[in-house]
Amino acid sequence: MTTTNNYMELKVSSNSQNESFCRVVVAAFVSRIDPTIEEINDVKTAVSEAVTNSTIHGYPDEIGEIKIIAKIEDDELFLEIQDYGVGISNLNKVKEPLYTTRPELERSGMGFTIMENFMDSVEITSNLNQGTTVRMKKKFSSSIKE
Amino acid sequence: MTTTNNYMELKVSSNSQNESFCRVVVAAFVSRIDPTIEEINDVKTAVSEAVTNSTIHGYPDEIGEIKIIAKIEDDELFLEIQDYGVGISNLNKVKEPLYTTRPELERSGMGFTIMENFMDSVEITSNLNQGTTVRMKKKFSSSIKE
Amino acid sequence: MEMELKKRGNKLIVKMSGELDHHSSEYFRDVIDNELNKGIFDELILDMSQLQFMDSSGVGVILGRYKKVSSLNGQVIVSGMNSQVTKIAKFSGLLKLVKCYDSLSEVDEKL
Amino acid sequence: MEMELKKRGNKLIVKMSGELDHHSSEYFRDVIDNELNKGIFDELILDMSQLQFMDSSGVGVILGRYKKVSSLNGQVIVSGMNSQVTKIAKFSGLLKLVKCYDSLSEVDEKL
Ligand SMILES: Nc1ncnc2c1ncn2[C@@H]1O[C@H](COP(=O)(O)OP(=O)(O)O)[C@@H](O)[C@H]1O
Ligand SMILES: Nc1ncnc2c1ncn2[C@@H]1O[C@H](COP(=O)(O)OP(=O)(O)O)[C@@H](O)[C@H]1O
Repeated sequence: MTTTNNYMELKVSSNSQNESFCRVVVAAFVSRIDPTIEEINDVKTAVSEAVTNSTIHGYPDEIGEIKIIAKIEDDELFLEIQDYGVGISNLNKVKEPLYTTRPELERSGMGFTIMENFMDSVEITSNLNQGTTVRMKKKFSSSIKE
Repeated sequence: MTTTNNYMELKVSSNSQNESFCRVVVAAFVSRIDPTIEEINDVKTAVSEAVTNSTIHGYPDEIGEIKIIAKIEDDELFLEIQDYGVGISNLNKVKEPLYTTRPELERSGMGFTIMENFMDSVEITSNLNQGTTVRMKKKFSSSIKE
Repeated sequence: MEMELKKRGNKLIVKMSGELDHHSSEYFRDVIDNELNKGIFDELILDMSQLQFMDSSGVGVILGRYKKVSSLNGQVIVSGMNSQVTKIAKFSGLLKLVKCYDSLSEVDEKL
Repeated sequence: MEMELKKRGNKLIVKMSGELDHHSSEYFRDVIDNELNKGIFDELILDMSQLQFMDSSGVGVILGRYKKVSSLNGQVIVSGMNSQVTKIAKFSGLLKLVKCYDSLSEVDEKL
């Protein structure tokens, strides 16, 4: 791990109860950068989308582990949300608005679209049966004070 | 990791800014057991004492990693706070009230005494130059509902 | 999330508080569908003034109710959304399908 | 933690808000010692009505100020502690050394 104070790593199980817990943890972590309410809400929403995806799509039939890494450098947040689940086969399709493989669960297919629009960048890497990692960045209007 | 939803692991650097962050995270985690205000405050206080000890005593001259594991089973919380720092040489003395090796920092020497009294049990394991682990348990007045 | 239901004629008014995410969406669906199955409603009114947070899972489950209600010629009305909920609702296109008011009393006035 | 200082005659009144832990204890020490070094105070009054949290690091830094003030025959008074802060203060023996009141107005009455 880096030896900056602005790093955290969280592991939780893919239980839906942990969706709100992950939002709270990342919001508390980000509070040290003194974000606006909109910035904090954008980050909470993006975390919620990624953690929910790992919960539903990554581990459809079992409970697995979800890892969140958050790092702040100056005025920028780096977020990484990783699961070790089924992975994504059609990586080129999943970012399309309304695209979902689970319409029967009333998924809106808006998860990645929201992440892309609420954060500055979103990068997905995935390997079948090994899991998925979503990396996001966002610049804030204020910088961290060390 | 266990595959229960009532497990979390957090890693942060030993920066004093993370003391309050660790309190918030553990308090948010524990909220799923529906604790009383006093129970949540006791846990926050114990977390604060252990994380501060790792920060000040475990890593006196450097920034290192602190790991927190929390687990809830039925009505009981298991907490583990670990550092990879200097370790404790006189393990039989450190639990004594008012005992501190850093009086020049205005330490009160009450940390372990508070942990022992606010939690149901406290167990310390430590190896010189390898680090220290504090394990605590606490029963709550309510049980987790799965 | 917590929900409080009121019926007024052919209106079903649902006061939501807390957070509507994937975790709470099942509860939301069950409670509302249970009522919708009991009768025909002209209006499903969601009072979101106490809703703190919503994500795309929330949008999905509201869209599901929208389809049910509008297939029976009813309409869905939302009111009292905070800025986070509004942003998601707008962005996802939900606000193109449902009527949105500032508060329940404004709903009363307009209907 | 945030601090607001007021001087009234030989009294130094410090309103604390937020959390007094190891992280904030240095700031607390610096601010108060800076004032204590400027003159002799009969009373250091800590208004803790807005203090959310304190741990043993907070007790340590208050004890340090207590030693300074009482070595010059002054006293330390605390007021408005919430239940968490009271529990720590009682448990650590701090309340045996300092006078404790429910509120600043009670301090005014009694002094
Ligand atoms: N962590 C993941 N593991 C496996 N598949 C995923 C993961 N995240 C997303 N996907 C796939 O990408 C699709 C689109 O995701 P998203 O835009 O969030 O919409 P939704 O979750 O509503 O389906 C999902 O339907 C799923 O097939
Ligand atoms: N994580 C740790 N690593 C090394 N030494 C420790 C650690 N935690 C506690 N100690 C030792 O135990 C002593 C007593 O700890 P404690 O009761 O918390 O009082 P205080 O922190 O006020 O000194 C410390 O002064 C220190 O010498």
